[in-house]
Amino acid sequence: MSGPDLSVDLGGIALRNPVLTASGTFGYGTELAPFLDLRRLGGIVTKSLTLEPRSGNLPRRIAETQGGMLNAIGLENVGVDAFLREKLPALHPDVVVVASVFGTEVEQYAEVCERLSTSTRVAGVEINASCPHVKSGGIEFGQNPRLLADLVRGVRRATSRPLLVKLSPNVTSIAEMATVCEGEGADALSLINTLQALDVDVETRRPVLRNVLGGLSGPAIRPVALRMVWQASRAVSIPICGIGGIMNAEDALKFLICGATAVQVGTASYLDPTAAGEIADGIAQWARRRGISRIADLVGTLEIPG
Amino acid sequence: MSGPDLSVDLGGIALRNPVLTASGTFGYGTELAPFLDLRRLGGIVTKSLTLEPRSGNLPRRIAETQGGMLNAIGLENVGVDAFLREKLPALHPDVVVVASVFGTEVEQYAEVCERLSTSTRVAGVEINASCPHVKSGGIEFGQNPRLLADLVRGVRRATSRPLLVKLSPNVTSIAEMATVCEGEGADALSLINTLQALDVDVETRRPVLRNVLGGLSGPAIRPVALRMVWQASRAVSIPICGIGGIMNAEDALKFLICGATAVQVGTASYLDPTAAGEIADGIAQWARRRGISRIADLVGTLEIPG
Amino acid sequence: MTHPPLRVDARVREGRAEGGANHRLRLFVPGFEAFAPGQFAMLSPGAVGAAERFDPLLPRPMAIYRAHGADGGREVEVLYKVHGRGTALLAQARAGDRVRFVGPLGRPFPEAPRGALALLVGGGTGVASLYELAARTRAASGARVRVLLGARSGADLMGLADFESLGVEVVVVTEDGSLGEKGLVTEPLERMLGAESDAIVYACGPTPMMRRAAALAAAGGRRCWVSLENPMACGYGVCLGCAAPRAGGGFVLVCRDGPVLDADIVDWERLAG
Amino acid sequence: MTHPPLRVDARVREGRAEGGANHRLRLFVPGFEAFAPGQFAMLSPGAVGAAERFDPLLPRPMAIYRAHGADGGREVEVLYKVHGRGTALLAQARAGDRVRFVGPLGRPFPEAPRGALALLVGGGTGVASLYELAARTRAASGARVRVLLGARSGADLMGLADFESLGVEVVVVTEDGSLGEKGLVTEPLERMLGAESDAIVYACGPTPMMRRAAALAAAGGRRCWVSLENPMACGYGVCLGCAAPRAGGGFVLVCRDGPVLDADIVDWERLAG
Ligand SMILES: Cc1cc2nc3c(=O)[nH]c(=O)nc-3n(C[C@H](O)[C@H](O)[C@H](O)COP(=O)(O)OP(=O)(O)OC[C@H]3O[C@@H](n4cnc5c(N)ncnc54)[C@H](O)[C@@H]3O)c2cc1C
Ligand SMILES: Cc1cc2nc3c(=O)[nH]c(=O)nc-3n(C[C@H](O)[C@H](O)[C@H](O)COP(=O)(O)OP(=O)(O)OC[C@H]3O[C@@H](n4cnc5c(N)ncnc54)[C@H](O)[C@@H]3O)c2cc1C
Ligand SMILES: Cc1cc2nc3c(=O)[nH]c(=O)nc-3n(C[C@H](O)[C@H](O)[C@H](O)COP(=O)(O)O)c2cc1C
Ligand SMILES: Cc1cc2nc3c(=O)[nH]c(=O)nc-3n(C[C@H](O)[C@H](O)[C@H](O)COP(=O)(O)O)c2cc1C
Ligand code: FES
Ligand code: FES
Repeated sequence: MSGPDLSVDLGGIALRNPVLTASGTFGYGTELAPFLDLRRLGGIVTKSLTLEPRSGNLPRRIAETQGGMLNAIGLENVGVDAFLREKLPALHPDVVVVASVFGTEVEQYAEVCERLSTSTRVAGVEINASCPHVKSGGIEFGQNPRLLADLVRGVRRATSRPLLVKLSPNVTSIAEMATVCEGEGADALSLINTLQALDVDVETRRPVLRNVLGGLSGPAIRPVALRMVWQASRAVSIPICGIGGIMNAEDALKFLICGATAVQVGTASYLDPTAAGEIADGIAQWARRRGISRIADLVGTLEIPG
Repeated sequence: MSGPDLSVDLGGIALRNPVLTASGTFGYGTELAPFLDLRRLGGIVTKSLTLEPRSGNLPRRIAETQGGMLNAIGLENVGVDAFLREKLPALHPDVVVVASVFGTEVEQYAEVCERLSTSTRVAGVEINASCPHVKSGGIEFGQNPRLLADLVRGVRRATSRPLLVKLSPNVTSIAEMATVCEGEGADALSLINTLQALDVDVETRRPVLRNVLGGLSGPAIRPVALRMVWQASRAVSIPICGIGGIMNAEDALKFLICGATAVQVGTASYLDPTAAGEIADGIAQWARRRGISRIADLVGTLEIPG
Repeated sequence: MTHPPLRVDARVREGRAEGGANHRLRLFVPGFEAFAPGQFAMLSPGAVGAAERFDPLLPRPMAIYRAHGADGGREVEVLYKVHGRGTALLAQARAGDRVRFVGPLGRPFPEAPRGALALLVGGGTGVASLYELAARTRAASGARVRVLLGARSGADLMGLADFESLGVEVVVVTEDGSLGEKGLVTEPLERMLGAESDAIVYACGPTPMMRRAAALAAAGGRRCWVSLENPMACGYGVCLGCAAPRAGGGFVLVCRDGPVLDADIVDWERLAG
Repeated sequence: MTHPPLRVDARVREGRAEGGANHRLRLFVPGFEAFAPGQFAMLSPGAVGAAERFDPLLPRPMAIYRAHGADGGREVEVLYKVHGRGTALLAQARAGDRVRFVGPLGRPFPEAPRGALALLVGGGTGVASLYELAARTRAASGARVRVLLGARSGADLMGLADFESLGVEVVVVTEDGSLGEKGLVTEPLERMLGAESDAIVYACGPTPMMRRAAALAAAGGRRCWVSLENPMACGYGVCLGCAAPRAGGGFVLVCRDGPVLDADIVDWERLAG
């Protein structure tokens, strides 16, 4: 008996199943080798890559909150060249690799995308728009429709690879931001990145994180992520990759029902390095139990009571 | 030996301690009589009141999420007149009562404020700005700086009582919204209201809440609330009442350190009807242990490492 | 008669699996004095321990099954089914654990009129709300009581032995016929309402069961009390989360106006489930 | 020699309080084979049970204290102090509970050179990282080992009896003088470094202690290995949360490049705590 068809098309990236790993939570994939055969996954998204290597923020960089965690890693990464030279070749050729890209100016993003496009191993690029735009004094690209349009336009020119834009949730209207990206030629959207947050140590009266502000991830944010995926999916017709607090197959299915074509698993991999694989398997089992032959048919089936 | 001085001034409302209860989580106060002497609290904020009684949304109205809960009550309330006639007189005269106000047009808000101002028992009004503005097709007053300015201006004319504006967290820049309110004469700000959210039942493929969208509250949102309180407190000089996931005295102290003059306890009262009282007592104990004689001195003492 | 509610940390005396998804929890509740049949408590599984735990966040409403005398408090029993995360975590409670207890809450079942036949109809978890009512009606002079218990199968049935030991007549109905009569518990109810002119119905269970019991009682002109099991956040009237649609418009709060309600005031069409 | 890590649900054999904030956990870890001194595991308190529990969310890094042979796995012991919420909840674990176990992780302590005197300096929870090193160094031919254990008071000291039963020399130092020498554990270290020309230092404990040990070793031209205890989310190199500043700029990952690091590569000025 053949299993359910889990394959989906994420803006031109063919995935064997809808489960990817989220940027910054899975390294460059190689770290997972002792735990997980990456071919169980739809694909992996790398740590966000910059033009030059970055060494990141001073510790403390992470902290736990209730149902979530804060991080301010400071986008430490090996840089795009070392990634292409050292990390990418170490991955099995059957692993679908999406490269996450980060910069402080449009030109940097575009340059990183160009270099990534030289490798046939890069199935697509994901633009991390949750980055402070240096000239605008700290506002994120993803928080301003005009900056976001400039960014997507710039990277769209730089690559013909499938282009995903990862949106910041720290906005009044996610539908507006989604529409901007679609208008500038993005092939798919990823959402959400972390919610901007703060925690304080009452004893020292200092922020827990050295960077003061951090990003909140984990199950705490899942209901916000589901809301945004649903709103974005109604605003655009390009596919969406749902992210935020996915801990198990049921959570992933919720995102599909709300309109996500695929999902990314983030914080869950910290608790359990096999989480993304288990989630992919769990979706298959669920579909089999329900007699669902194509998982793509589930996408966007949320039923709104009259 | 006299205890620490816990009194604070919240925009002209003198509070014996900085702990209030949050609108919609404490009824009209009378329901708590079997559990808690309300005079242990700084004050209470009522369920949001409208001009006419409202019966609210069809169930299901509440659901649990990880570290939080969703609600879509639909602002069921007895209406301002029944509140003044039946609920307010039932409270002990020493209980500080802040009336929360809600409407779908500025005129409704203003009218409710006027009626509330006829009672000397109303220490202040809190404008719930997380309400869809009917003419703008569902966008909340608190999500648009122009709508928010109109609202605050309108209610400021209608009452000379201390005026608190309760902000929606579903915005790109909380500092901008805070500044608008200060400019229009608000005496204090309350933040945050719930984060707009969604949860789904995978079996039925329906939203868990009949209203589809709901508001996320509880410890899950605390780091977001702390961030917004800190950002708002740096943008304005009027006092701030911090709200969001406060479960114990330590949580409340974090808000004070981040710049809140007082706090409101919401979801915690569902788990434990005595929570707000315990938090007020816990703050006193902490201050005593630390040798802090005036709790007001703690406000805004967050130390940012250089 | 109702009793003022307590908010107290109860201590687990015993947590026991009783077959199927059924569990029994025996709690020592300091200061607890009395309750009336149909009242409930809010239990926080895991809130109280060496460290506060917020998963699950909200307390769970549970009928007070019965209470036994003890010094400085009483031992309270709760019968429940493992349904979702909260009850699954409650099932991990062991002797010595603490559980936050807020109760007794809500309005109880009114007493049956003298001489009437009280028909207690329970299905699923609703069975737990009826034990004390059966016990007290049995003990009251002049009242007659018959208990109708329904479940999917015999293994799913809660508390049967307890009811039988009361010496009341118990009719068991299972959907698969594995115990007692095969079918729905409302089928013997219909027969009995036809045969007994002075009956009064007390029902607690799944909404379709209560809806049917209410319709049968109304058709026969009999009084019917139902105890609703709605999702609750607070249990004491401040969150407005437990609203049930009222016949003629608006809502009642299940925790404050109920959980026991006159079946006639419930809008059965708009009630979810 | 390192061993490939497992991700497995371990079963609690015993959780025991050992005075002060100290606790011991004995876990049966299916499939576990071996580990090297200084390696650690990520333990999820409460993640695995009848229902998944996400409070606390993140796993906690804990040194593998020692492991005993058993069929199809090994019994792993962990010694820990109740510090915050996660360890307080871990202390509630009882026999039969399951705990997610990811390990062994990280780089171990290098062996002491033949003939050298290994000075093992432990403070606070750091003591737990040194037991296996003491045991194996003792067993190795040609190595000498001396253990210096520090704590605030005698009651706070972890695992003393275990170290003593190894037959190694143990020097105890407490800040309040309630057991052993009064003072800081780095004081006897300083004396011994002065007296012993062929010493090598292995240190694990609070940052100020390790900083001082590193400085003393460096001043005397001795090799010093430290095992850092940084906050971690993943434990296997993907979150980049555990970064420690590297001398000369940049960072090392404590979970991947450590936890055992050459004291010379740590930037002690920029290291928090
Ligand atoms: C007055 C009253 C008395 C009750 N007495 C009993 C009893 O004696 N024995 C028993 O087994 N059950 C009883 N219930 C039902 C019981 O409260 C639910 O089965 C339980 O809350 C489910 O929690 P969960 O975490 O397992 O399910 P989840 O689905 O994980 O719970 C998620 C949320 O939904 C709520 N919820 C889900 N199902 C129900 C339900 N049927 N009723 C109320 N809330 C629900 C939970 O409280 C929680 O807030 C009673 C309910 C009420 C209102
Ligand atoms: C490699 C390594 C080995 C360790 N071995 C042991 C051991 O054998 N015995 C022992 O008692 N402790 C050990 N620790 C320290 C132990 O991990 C912390 O005490 C524990 O995580 C504190 O968790 P908590 O929930 O009680 O504290 P909380 O302060 O509530 O924890 C909040 C968060 O901070 C992290 N955190 C807080 N303090 C520390 C700390 N000192 N080190 C690392 N993370 C911290 C927690 O992991 C958690 O993510 C080790 C740490 C590391 C890195
Ligand atoms: C420690 C950490 C580092 C992250 N780094 C990145 C990053 O480099 N680029 C990026 O786009 N997102 C990054 N993210 C965000 C995640 O990819 C994801 O959007 C977010 O964590 C929400 O998903 P989750 O709740 O499943 O973790 C990071 C998240 C965490 C927790
Ligand atoms: C069930 C429920 C009903 C609420 N009703 C109102 C309301 O009527 N008016 C209002 O301003 N806020 C309302 N709130 C929001 C709370 O006052 C508070 O801002 C929010 O819950 C965050 O605080 P918490 O995390 O402590 O609950 C409600 C919240 C809940 C959970
Ligand atoms: S459960 Fe909160 S009002 Fe009824
Ligand atoms: S703990 Fe995650 S990288 Fe070290």
